Parts: sequence; C-alpha cells; structure tokens
Amino acid sequence: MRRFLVLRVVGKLLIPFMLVFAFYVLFHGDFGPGGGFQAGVIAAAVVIFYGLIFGLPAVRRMVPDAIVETMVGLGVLLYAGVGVAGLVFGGNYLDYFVLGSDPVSGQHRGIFWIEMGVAITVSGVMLKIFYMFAGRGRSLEGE
Amino acid sequence: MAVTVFAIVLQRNLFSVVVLAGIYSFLMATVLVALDAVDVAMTEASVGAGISTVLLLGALYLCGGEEAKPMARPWLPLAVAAVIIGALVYGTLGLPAFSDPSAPIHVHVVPRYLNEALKETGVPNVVTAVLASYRGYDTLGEVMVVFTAGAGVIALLRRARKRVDEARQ
Amino acid sequence: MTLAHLPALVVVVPLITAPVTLILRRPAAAWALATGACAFSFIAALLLVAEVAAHGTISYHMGSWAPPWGIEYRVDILNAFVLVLVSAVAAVAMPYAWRSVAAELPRDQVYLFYTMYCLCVAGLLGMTITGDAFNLFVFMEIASLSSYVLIALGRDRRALLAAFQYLILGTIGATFFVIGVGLLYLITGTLNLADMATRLVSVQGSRPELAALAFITVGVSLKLALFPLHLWLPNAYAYAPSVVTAFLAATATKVSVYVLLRFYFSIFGVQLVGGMLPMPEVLLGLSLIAIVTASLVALWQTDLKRLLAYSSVAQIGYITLGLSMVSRDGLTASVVHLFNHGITKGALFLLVGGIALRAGRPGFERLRGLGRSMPVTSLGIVIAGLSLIGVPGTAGFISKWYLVLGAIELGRWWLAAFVVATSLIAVAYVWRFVEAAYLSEPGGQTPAPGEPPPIMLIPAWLMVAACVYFGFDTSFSVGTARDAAALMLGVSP
Amino acid sequence: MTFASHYSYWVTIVLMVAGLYIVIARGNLVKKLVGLSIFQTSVYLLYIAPGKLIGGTAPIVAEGFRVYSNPLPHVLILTAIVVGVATLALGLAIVVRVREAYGSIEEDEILAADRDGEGGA
Repeated sequence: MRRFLVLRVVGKLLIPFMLVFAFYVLFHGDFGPGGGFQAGVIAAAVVIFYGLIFGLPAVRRMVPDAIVETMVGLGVLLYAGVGVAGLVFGGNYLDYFVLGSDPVSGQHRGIFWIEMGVAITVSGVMLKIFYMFAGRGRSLEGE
Repeated sequence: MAVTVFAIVLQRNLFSVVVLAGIYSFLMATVLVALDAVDVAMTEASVGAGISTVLLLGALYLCGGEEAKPMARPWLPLAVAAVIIGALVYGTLGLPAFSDPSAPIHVHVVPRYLNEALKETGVPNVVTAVLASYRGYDTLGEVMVVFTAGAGVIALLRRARKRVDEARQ
Repeated sequence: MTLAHLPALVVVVPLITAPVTLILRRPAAAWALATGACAFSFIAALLLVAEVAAHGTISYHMGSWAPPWGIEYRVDILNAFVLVLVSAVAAVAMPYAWRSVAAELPRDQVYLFYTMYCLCVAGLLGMTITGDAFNLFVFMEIASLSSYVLIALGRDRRALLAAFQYLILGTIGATFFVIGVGLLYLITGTLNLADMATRLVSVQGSRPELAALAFITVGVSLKLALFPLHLWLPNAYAYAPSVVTAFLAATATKVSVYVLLRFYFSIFGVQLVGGMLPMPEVLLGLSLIAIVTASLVALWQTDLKRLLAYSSVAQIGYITLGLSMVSRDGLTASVVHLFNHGITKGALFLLVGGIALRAGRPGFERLRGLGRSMPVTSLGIVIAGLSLIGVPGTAGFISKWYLVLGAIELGRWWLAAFVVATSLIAVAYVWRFVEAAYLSEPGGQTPAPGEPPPIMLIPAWLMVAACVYFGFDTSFSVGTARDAAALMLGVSP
Repeated sequence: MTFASHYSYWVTIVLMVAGLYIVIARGNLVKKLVGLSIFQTSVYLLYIAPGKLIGGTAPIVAEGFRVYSNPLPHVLILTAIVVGVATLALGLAIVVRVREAYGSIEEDEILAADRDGEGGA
C-alpha cells in the first residue's frame, strides 16, 4: 500500500487528531461517555491504522514489541498499585478516599490513575494481538 | 437485527458472516443508545464492530473462509434451543414490565448512586463513578481479564512461530 | 494492619505477581515470585480459617464502600476451607513445576506459564472469597481464560482442540451463570450475595427465581463437569501439562462445587432447593449415573492420565451425591470429599507427571514393571489410589463414611450399598495400575530405572502423606466441614 | 402482563437462542466463536433493557434532568463486553494454532485426523 500517496498523506494528517481524540475520551470520561477502556481501544486503533498504511515493519519500529509487552503489564500494575496505595495510606484496598487531602479530591486522583492504567493495558493488549496475528500471516506466507 | 442473525445462521461464506456480525454489533449499539446506555453503546461499537471484526478477519486470513456443509442432524441443538426458550419465557414472565419505575432495580441500591455519586466522588457521569469507584474492584478484574487474554495470545502464538522457524531450517 | 487486610491480600498478591512476571521475562524470577505469592496466599488462607473459626464471618469492603453499593469480600467457614484447599495445592505444586514445566514447555514460554498460573490461582481464590455475584463472574472468567491457555500449552496437538472445546463450553457455562445472576438482579435489585438472600425471601418461589436457579445450576454444572456436561474434562486433563492437570483437577472443579453450594444454600435457601423443586432428585439421579458410567469408562482407558480424568468425573458424582441429600451428614460428606478428593487427585496427577517426565505419555504399555524401575513413584500412586477407593486409614474413607452415614440417616439403605458397591469399580481401575506396575514383566517401552528429581517427588509425596494424615486426624477436615454444613443449613453447630 | 410490556425480553431470547444454536450445530470453529459472541451480546440486552425508564436520559448528572436510566447494568455490561472480546481473541488464537496443527478448522475433519493418527502426533 506504500504507493497510495493520498492515503499516506491523509493518514499522516489524521493520526495526530485521532490520538488527541483518544486522550479526549480518556480525560472526558468523567463528564461524558468514555473512559480508559474506550480511550485505549482508540489509541490502539490509531497505531493499527498506521500499520495498515505504512506496513507492519514501520509500525514495529515506531512502537517496538518490548514496549508493547511492558505496557500490557504496566497498566495492570498501575491499577493494582493504586489499590495498594490505598492500603499504605491506611484505608482498605482500592480506597481512594485516603489518597487526597479531602475525600472528593482523593476520589478524583484515584479514578484518574486507574483510568490511566486501564487505557495503557487495553491499548497494549490490542496492539500486541494485532502484531501477533499480522506477524503470523507473514511467517505462514514464507512457507 | 434478528434478520442479520438469521442471515448469519444460514450464511456459509465466513467472510459474509464476519461482516454480518459487524453489522449486527452496530445495530446493537444503536439499540443501546436508544436505551440510554451511551457508554455501553460506544464500547460495543468500538469493540464489537471494530476490534472483533478486525480479529475475525485476521483469523480468517490465516485460516481460509469457506464453511463445510452443516451438520446432518440438527435435532439435538434444536431441542436444546427449545428447552432454553421455554425456561427463559417462563422466567421472564414473572419479571417487572418494561420501564416500570417501581421495579426492584430502580428502588434498591441505585438511588444512592444517582443521588450521591456527584457529591461523593465528584464525577457527574454516574457510569464512570460506579465503574471506577463503587465497583472499582470489578473493573480491576476486567482489566485483569484483558491482561489474561493479551498474555494468553502471546503465549499461544509466540511458541508456534518459533516452531515454523524451526521447520523451515 | 496487615491482618485486617488479609481477605484482600490473599487474592491481590497473586494477582499483582502476574504482570510483574510478564514484565520481568525471566523464568527463574517468575518462578520465584509465583512460588512466593502462592506460599503467601496459603499462609494467609490458614490465618483466615483460624480467624473465622475464632471470631465468625469476616466482611471486607473493597474501596471502603459499604455493601451493597460496593463490592464485599465475605469469608465464612465454608469458603475459608475452600481457600485453604486451593492455595495449598497451588503452593505445593509450585516447587514441582520448576522441573516439570522446564521439561514440557519451550524455554521462552516458561515465564508466561507462571503468569498464567498466578492468574488462575488468583481467579479461583477470588471466586471463592467474593461476596458479590457479578464479581464472582469476573473472577470466574480470569480463572477460566487462564486455564484455557494453560491447557493449550500442552505438548500434544490434541491439547489445542481440548482447550477450544473447553473454551466454548466454559463460556456457555459462564454466560448461563450471568443470565441467572441477571434474572436475580432484576427481581432483587442487588448484586451482593448476602443482600440478595434477604431480599429473595419476599419473592420466594417466583418464576424468575426458579429460572435463575435453573440457569445457574446448568452454568455451574458445565464448569464442574457434572454428568452429562463433563465432555470437555477428560481431554482437557489428558493433554494439559502435568502441573496444570494436577492443579486444575484438585481445585477448579472444586471451586465450582463451592459456587453451587453457595448459591443453593446461602442464596436460594434450603426451602426452595430442597422443598419446592425436584432438585435433590435430579442431582441424585445424575450423580448415580455419573458414578457408574464414568467409573466404567475409566476401566477401558489405555492411558493412566485419561483413566484418572474419568475417575474425576465419577468422584464429582460422589460430591454432588452428598449435596443431593440436603442433610447435615450429606453436606459434611460433600465438603469433606471436596477437600479429600482434591488432595488425592492432586497427589495422583503429580506422580503421573513424574512418570510423564521419564516416559512420555503414561500409556499402560509403558507402565509395565514400573514398580521396579520407579518404586517410590509407584508406591505413592498405590497409596493415593487406596484413598481414591476409600480404604480405611486414608482420607477417601472418611468422605465415603459420611456419605454412607448420610444415606442411612435418610433411611436409604440401597444408597449406602450403592456407595460401597461402586467403590469396587474404583478397586478395579486402580488394580489396573497395580497389575501393570507390579505383576507384569517390564516391556520394551518401560522407562529405564530412575525416579524423577526430588524437587518433584517431595511435593507429590507431601500430598500422598496428606491423604493418609487426613485419614486419621479428621479434626481439621471433618470439623471444619461439619461447621460449614451447619452454616449452610442454618442450624447451630 | 401484556405482550408489549415484555417485548424486550422476547427479542433477547430470540437472539440468545440463535447464537447458541450456531455454537452447538456448526462444526466450523470460527463460526462457533461468532455464535458465541452473539450469544453473549444478547445477554447485554437482558441487563440493559430493564434499566431504561421512558422519559429518562443517560445517567450523566446535569441540570434540568430528573429521571435517569439505571447506571448499574451499564457498568456490568461494560465489563461483560470486555470479557466477551477477551474470550474471542483467545479463541481465535487457539483456532489459528489448530489450523496450523491440523490444516483444517472443521471439527469433524479434526476429529477424524485424530482418530487416524492415534498415538502419533
């Protein structure tokens, strides 16, 4: 697909906006529909889109496997870590009340970080699955 | 929507099945918007129509797309289906009617979420408040499920690729 | 501080270990962490049992939200007991896994195996400890998804198909469970199990409740491989890696039994299950058929692992048989057998894994003369086999004893005779091993003399020792089970 | 107890059973998975539809609205969707492996291959 100039240009133009949209969905989840999961899916879709236009090797250079695999684990750790932080500050597991100076700001902080964790893991997993399936096709063709 | 599903039942070309499944998910998302479940609709559209379709197409690309002829004796599945229809109809007949504000799900537990969530968590989207805070542990489990799937796919597909490499050598 | 948070930590520690092992990507580190996590959970579970026995039910509020708004972890004597079983088997199998997994899996997958193992342990523990119906479903999925992967990692290509069939049936089961929970939610408006139980009293016997009971029963029965929904089990157990077979056989179906007990007696209540529906009769019939057919099928297997898998289906029949009596002795038998069969099967599959390490697939032609080439392993299998039959002096005897007591208490002499008679079929299939290992000359396929390494033998023998120990000292197993049965029936202990 | 008041339940039941039928009756592994996800999707309606209140709005607290639809089922179903896609991904990964090991994704052919090569593999 490398030859389609229009696609390449439009793709390059669109991708930043799509990423911004992913972040919008992530941070706006408190007020409108959306949240970590949807943001993660959109972010992964952006990278997959890039991969479809510029090819798998290009996208693998941009977002290497090692980073993706780390993301998969990191997001979950962040989420579970927020829970442990609740324990450390003297609350129950996943207690956000104790994370801030007053209960509501604690809740805000807790919700923000766990949504972040969700987004990281979800986009990592989606990307990894895409790499796995796409990479397989290649190795089979080689046979 | 029902028409799409029956088309899926009858259709034997797997590519059509996958596309129909995508359409089905979009229709489902529309219905969900009509039912005020915007968060769910958004997720269903991106997951059901987006991710699932991509995954299925990817798998078909690796596996080939025609289905062999269906099973010769569909009586057992039909019997199972009939029993389940019976049980569900029996069960749902006793449920509260559609949009009945005095149904138990509207008077128990939920009022606190709707009335207090903004005060207690500072988040106006009650779905987010319940998801991330009141039932935050469920969401941790949900992320764990995603993680399990990711790690599982890595475990399953990495090994075989190595095997293909070995076979080639 | 730590003690108060034990209910959360017992699940969260293995849960957190899983992503850490994935990020580290070192097999040795992954093994060490997973072992530590399982050992921690085991100790935590023991402390919880002691705590519950002394001070009664513990309720832990996740995120400090009081139930029914938040998610509650609720530990009583019944699930504390199941927690001990799951975490004990998980912890004992870990040292064993070190050599066994290295031998059965390619090197770059070993750390992922431990990731999945931690997830599976956390999922099963979470299912057991939770006091929230939907949270139970979420953890059920964590446990199931990870077990599909663990089974698919088996060396044989048939492991893949077994895992796929398990995935399909397991997902149908889980979805049925969700439908049942959904119906309950629609008539009660709550997901908290304790709250649900109190609110169900006012709508007892209503149609949605009965439908929910049916869906949950079918869904969970798929998971626990109750006859005739057991079709996924033999293949899954036969082709999975040895450690996985031992762990899943000892725990996964047992946790499902626990879920069934919990829903029957804590949610729906004895009156509904025992009085208004023919549930006990249906379960009794299915259990009897399961015991007879699965035992007979086990007799004809050509492979020791498959034989034991079919024997598991039969043994689950004994557990549900106890359940179907809906009496103190019957339920005690059920819970005790859940525990005793867990350790017995765990011991057997661990030992068979040792044979698999030395000889490949444990087909009977390879077991000829095994008593001489692998005496320690063979002796262990015979002892655990005696417990499987229910010979006095072993753990298996205790559970059958209570089954017979329960049957006599209900005046069903024929049932007592049935339990004794079917044990004879178990004698026959255990005898097949004895015949091959001790009474046959070594054939061409018998492995050369030599035992599996001690790091595998010692955990396996620990379990064998447990089979004997709990045959004599029953204060922990039977004592706890009697309390649990009293709790379920709502009578004072 | 009229027909109309339970209409949403009937739709759910039809979808559910159609999905389940595909899973049981079809031998193609990919199609089984499609059926499985339809089966799971139908459950979403069972939860969400009763949560709707006519005249209500999406559960986002704002000025001028008094009646909201029930948010709790939405949360549960978000989780269920995620579980569904996770199962699908894992199932497909296994199907891909099956295809490589057997060269087929039809259940009958795979079982036949196993019978022929008993003990081989």
